[in-house]
Amino acid sequence: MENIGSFIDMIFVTAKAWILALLGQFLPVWIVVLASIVISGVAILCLGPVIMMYLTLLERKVIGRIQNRYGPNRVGIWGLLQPIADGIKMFTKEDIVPANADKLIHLLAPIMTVVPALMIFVVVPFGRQMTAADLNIGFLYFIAVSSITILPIFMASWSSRNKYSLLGGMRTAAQLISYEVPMTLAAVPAIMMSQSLSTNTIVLTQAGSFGLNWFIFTPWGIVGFIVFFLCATAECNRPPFDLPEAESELVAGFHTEYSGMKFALFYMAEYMNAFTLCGIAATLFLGGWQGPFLPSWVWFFGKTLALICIMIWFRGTFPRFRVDHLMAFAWKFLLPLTLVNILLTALWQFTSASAAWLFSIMILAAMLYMLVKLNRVFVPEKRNYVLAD
Amino acid sequence: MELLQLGAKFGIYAVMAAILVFALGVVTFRNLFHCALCLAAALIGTAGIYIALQAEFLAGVQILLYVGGVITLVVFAIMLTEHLAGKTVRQNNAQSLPAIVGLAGFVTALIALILKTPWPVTEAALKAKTSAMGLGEALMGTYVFPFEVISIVLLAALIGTVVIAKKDAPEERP
Amino acid sequence: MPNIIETKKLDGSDILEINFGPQHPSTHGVFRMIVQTEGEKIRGLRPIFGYLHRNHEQIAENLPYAAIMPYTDRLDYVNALANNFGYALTVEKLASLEVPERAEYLRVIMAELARIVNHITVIGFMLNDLGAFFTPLLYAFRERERILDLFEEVTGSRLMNNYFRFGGVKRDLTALHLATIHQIVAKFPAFLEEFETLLSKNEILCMRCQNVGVLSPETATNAGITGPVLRASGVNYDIRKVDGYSIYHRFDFKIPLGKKGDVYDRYYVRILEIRESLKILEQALAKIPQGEILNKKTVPFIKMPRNFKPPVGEAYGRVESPKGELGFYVVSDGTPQPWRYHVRAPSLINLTVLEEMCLGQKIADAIIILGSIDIVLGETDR
Amino acid sequence: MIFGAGVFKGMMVTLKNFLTSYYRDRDNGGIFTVQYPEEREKLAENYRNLPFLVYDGAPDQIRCVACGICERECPPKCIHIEMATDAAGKPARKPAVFDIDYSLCMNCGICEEVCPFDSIYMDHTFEITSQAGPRSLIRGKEALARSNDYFRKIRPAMAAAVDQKRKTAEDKKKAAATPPPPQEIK
Repeated sequence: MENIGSFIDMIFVTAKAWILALLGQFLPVWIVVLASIVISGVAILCLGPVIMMYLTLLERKVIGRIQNRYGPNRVGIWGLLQPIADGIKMFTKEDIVPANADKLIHLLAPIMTVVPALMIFVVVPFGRQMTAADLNIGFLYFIAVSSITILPIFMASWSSRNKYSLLGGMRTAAQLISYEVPMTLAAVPAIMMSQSLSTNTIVLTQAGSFGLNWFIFTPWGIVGFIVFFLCATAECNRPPFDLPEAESELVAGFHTEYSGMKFALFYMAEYMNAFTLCGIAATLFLGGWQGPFLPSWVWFFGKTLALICIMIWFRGTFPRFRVDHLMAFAWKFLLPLTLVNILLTALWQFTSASAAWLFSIMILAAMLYMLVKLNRVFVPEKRNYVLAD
Repeated sequence: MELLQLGAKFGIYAVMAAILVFALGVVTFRNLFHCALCLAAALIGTAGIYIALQAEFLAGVQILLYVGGVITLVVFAIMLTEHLAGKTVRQNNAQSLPAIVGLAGFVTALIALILKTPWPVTEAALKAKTSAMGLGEALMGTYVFPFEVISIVLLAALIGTVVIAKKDAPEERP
Repeated sequence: MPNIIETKKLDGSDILEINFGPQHPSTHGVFRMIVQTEGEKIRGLRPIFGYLHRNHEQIAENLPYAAIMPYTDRLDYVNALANNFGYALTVEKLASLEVPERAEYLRVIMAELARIVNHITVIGFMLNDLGAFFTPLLYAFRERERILDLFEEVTGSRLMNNYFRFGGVKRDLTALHLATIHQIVAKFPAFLEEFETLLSKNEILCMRCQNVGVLSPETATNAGITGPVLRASGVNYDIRKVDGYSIYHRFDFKIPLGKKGDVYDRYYVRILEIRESLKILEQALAKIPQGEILNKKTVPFIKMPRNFKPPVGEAYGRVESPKGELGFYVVSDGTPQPWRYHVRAPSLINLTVLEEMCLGQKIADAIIILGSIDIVLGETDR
Repeated sequence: MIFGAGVFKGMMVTLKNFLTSYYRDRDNGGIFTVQYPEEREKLAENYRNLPFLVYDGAPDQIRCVACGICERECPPKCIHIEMATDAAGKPARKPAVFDIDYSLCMNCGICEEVCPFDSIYMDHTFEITSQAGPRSLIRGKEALARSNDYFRKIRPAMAAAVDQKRKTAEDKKKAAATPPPPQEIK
C-alpha cells in the first residue's frame, strides 16, 4: 500500500528518470543533460495550453451553472471538445491588423505575453521533486518575470493605435504596478517563516504532521493569503479587477484590435497566469503539494483548481471596480495591511502560540477597524427611502 | 560536456551582441516607444549576463526593478503624453560634442574602477557574496548605514512626489 | 505613421476625444457618445442619436388608427404594453370612448406586469454595465421569462403584444391566467430578496453607484425629466397619482422617492417600484370583476378599422410608462387616419441631462449613468 | 454591519444557485434554459407568428375569396392579392396570386382580425430561415395553404369556435336556400 502510494506520488519523476537512464546507456552525458531540460520544457509547453483550454471550459461551465444554464455541452460529452473547436475557430479566423498599427510590435505583443506566462511555470512546484528548476531565488524569479507581463500589454495597447486600447493599456500599467507591491509584501511572511526564496523549500517548511502545517492556519497566514489572492486576481486581470479589458467600458481594452490566433494568445497568457498565480498562492500559504494520503501532485492541482474556482466565482458575482477605487484599495487598504502583517509575522517568531494568536487577532482587528474607518469610500452609505403618496 | 560549455559560451556572446544591438537601437530609433522597448530588451539581456555570472539574485532584481519598474514608468510617461507617442524625434542635437567628451571621461573612470576592484573569483567566494543570504547579511550588517540612509532618501523623494502631485489637484468628490 | 490619437488643449490640460458607439457593447443599441476625457475624467460629453430613426410618426399618419397599435409596440420594445396603453388612452380621449370595468382591470394588470418586466430588465442591464458578468441579468431574465410566457399566452406575442384596443383589450384573461399571475406575484418577493442580497448591499456596487451621476431635483424638473429618474432625485411626480388615469386611483400604492438622485437611488427606486407594482397587482387580482372586455361601440371597428373616424379635434394622452411620462398627441381631421401624431418619448427627454450628470465623473461612470437612465433606442430615435 | 458582509452574502447567493442548478427543477432555481432543437417549449395557443391560408378539403380550395381587405389593412403592406378570373373574364372570387412577404410581415395579427371569411390565420411556425436570400421569404398561395386540420391542431380552441361559427352560418344559409316546411307557414 505504502509502495503503491509513493509510486503514484513519484510517477512523473520516475518516468523522467527512466527515460534519462535509457538515453544515458547509449548517448553522451551532455545530450542527457540537454534531454532533461527538454523533457521538463516540453512538459511545461504542453501543460500550459492544455491548462488554458480546459480552464476556459471550466470557467464557462461554472459560470453557466451559477447563472442557471448549462454552459457549453454540444461538442463532445459535457462539451469536453469545446476548447478544441474554439481553437480551430481561432486558427481559421482572419488576422486583422489595423491600417495604422505598428505592424511589428502589434505582432510581437501577443507572443511576448505568452513567454513570461510560460516562464513562471518553471518555478512552480507541481509535486514532490516536480519543480522544473528549483531556483534558490524561486520567488524573486516569479516576481521578476511576472513584472515583465506589463510590457507586452503596453506594446499591444500602443501599437494598435486605438483609443480604447490606449486607455486599457494605461489602466493595466497603473493596476499591475500597484498590485505588485501588496502582492510581494503579502508573500513576505511566508518567506520569512521558511527563510528561503526557493518555492520548494517554502513548501517543505509547511510539512508538519500529515503535511498539514500550512501557513494559512496562522493569523498572518490567513491575512497574507487573502491579500495575496486578491492581488493575484488583480494581476491576471480577472474580475472584479478586470479594468484593463472592461468589456462594458473599453470594449476589450488592450486587445481590442486583435483577432484570431493573436487574440487567443492573450487569452492563453491570461489563463496561464491565473493558473500559475493560483499555484504560487497555494505554494506560499496552502502548503503547495503537502497534504495527507493523496499523491503530492493531486494535492497541488486540487488546491490550485480550488483557487481558480474561487476566481471564477468572483467573476460570476461581482461588478467591476472603478479605477480610482482600485488604486485606493491597493494603496490605502491592502498595503498597510500587509505591512502590519509582516510586523506580526516577526512577532510570531518570538512568542508562544496561544498568546500569539490572541495578540495577532487583536492587532489585525484594530488595523482592519482603522483602515475601514480611514477609507470611508469603501463603506456603503445607509439609505432610507421615502414612500410618498 | 565540452560541447555544452561551448554552447553556453556561444550563448553568452550572443546575448552580449544582442545587448549591443538593442543599445544601438535605443540611441538610433526615432520613435520614442521603440527606443523604450529596445532599452527593455537590453536590460533583460543584462540580466541574462548576470545569470551567466551566477548572480541570480542580481538578475532577478535587475528585471524586477529596471524592466518591471523603470521601463514601465518610462513607457507610461510616453503614453501619458499622447502627442509624443506617434511622433518621431531626432536623436542627436547640437550638444553632441560635449556629450562625447563627457561620455569618454565617464567610461574611462568606469574602466579604471573595474580594473581596481578586487573581484572575488573563486566559486565559494562568489556564492557567499551573491546569494540572497550573503546579500542580506551584507545589507543588514556591513552596509546597514548606507542602506538606511538610502531608504530615508527614497522616503523623502516619495513624500516630495506626493506633495508636488497633490498641489494643484482640485477637491474631488469621493 | 499618422497620428490618430490627437489631443486638444482645454484649460491647459490634454483632452482626449473618445467615441462611444454607435457600435459599443454598452450603449444599449445604436447610440453614440462623444466623450472628451482628461485621463479618465470626463470633461465633455455629446450624445448623438437618430441612428435608429424609422419615421414612426410619419408612418402612423398614413395608417388607420387601429393599425398604429402594432407600431407603438416597437417604440419601447421592452414594455410594449405601456405604449399600447398610452396610445389607446389618447384615442379614447379623442373619440370619447368608455372602457368597460373588466377591461380597465386587465389593462392595469398587464401594464403593471410590463412595468415589472421593464424594471428588472433595466436593473439587470445596468449591473451588466457595471461589470457583473451577466449573473444578475440572467437572474432577472429568468423571472422575466415567466411573465413573458404569460404575455405570449394572452396577447399572442412575448414582446410585440398589440394587446390594447380602443375601448378595451383584445383578449380576456381566463381564470387559469389569473391564477398564473397570482403565482408570479406570490413568488416575486422571494426573487427580489435574492436579487437584493446578491448586489444591493455589495460594497463594490455601492462604491460604484453612490454619489455618482447626481441629478439635482431642480435640474431634473427644469429639464422635464420624468419617471424613476425624476423620482430618484426626490421629486414626487407619478402620473398614475397625478392624473389617476384608468383606475389607478382605486389602488393603494406608494411612490418610492430617492434621496440624492445618484445611480444607486435610481437602481433602488426601481426595485421599490417593483414592490409597489406587486401591491397593485395583488389588489387588482382580488377585485377584478366579470364583464365585457371591449366597448360595444368599437366592436364593429375591429373588423373594419377604416370606418373608425374620430371626430375632428385633438387629444394628448399620457401614461406613466416605466421610463417616464409617455405621451401621445393625436390630431384628427375626421378621416380614418390621424392628421398629426406625435410621441413624447421619455427615453429621449431623459437623455438630455446625460452630459450634466457625467461631467467630472470617470469614463466608467458614464456607462452606468447611461444605463441608469434606462433608454430604449427604439423610443429615443423613433 | 461588518465590512465585506455584502460581498460575502452575494457570493453565497451565487453559490446557492450553482448548487441548486444540479438538483432542482427549472421553476425552483434549477437550470432554466431549454436545449432548443431537441427540447421545445410548448407554444401557447394564442401565439401568433406568420399568416397562413386555411383550406377545407383539397389544398387548392382555400377559403380566401380575394376580397383584399387584409391587403388594404396590413400595416406594413406585405400582402399582395390578384383576383382570378374565370373563363368568361369575370372575377372568380378566388385569388390568382396571394403573396405574403414574410420578411416584411410584423406578426401583428391584423389580417387575422379583419378577415370576414375566416381564411387567414397566424401560424405557429417560426423556423423559416433559409439561405436562399430574402426573395425566398415571399410565399405564394400554395406555400401558404394549410389544412383546417392543421389549424385545429395548432389552435384548437380558436379553430373550434371558427368551425362552430361557420357551421351555424352554413345552416342559416341552407335554411334560407331550402324553402321552409309548409306547416310553419301560418
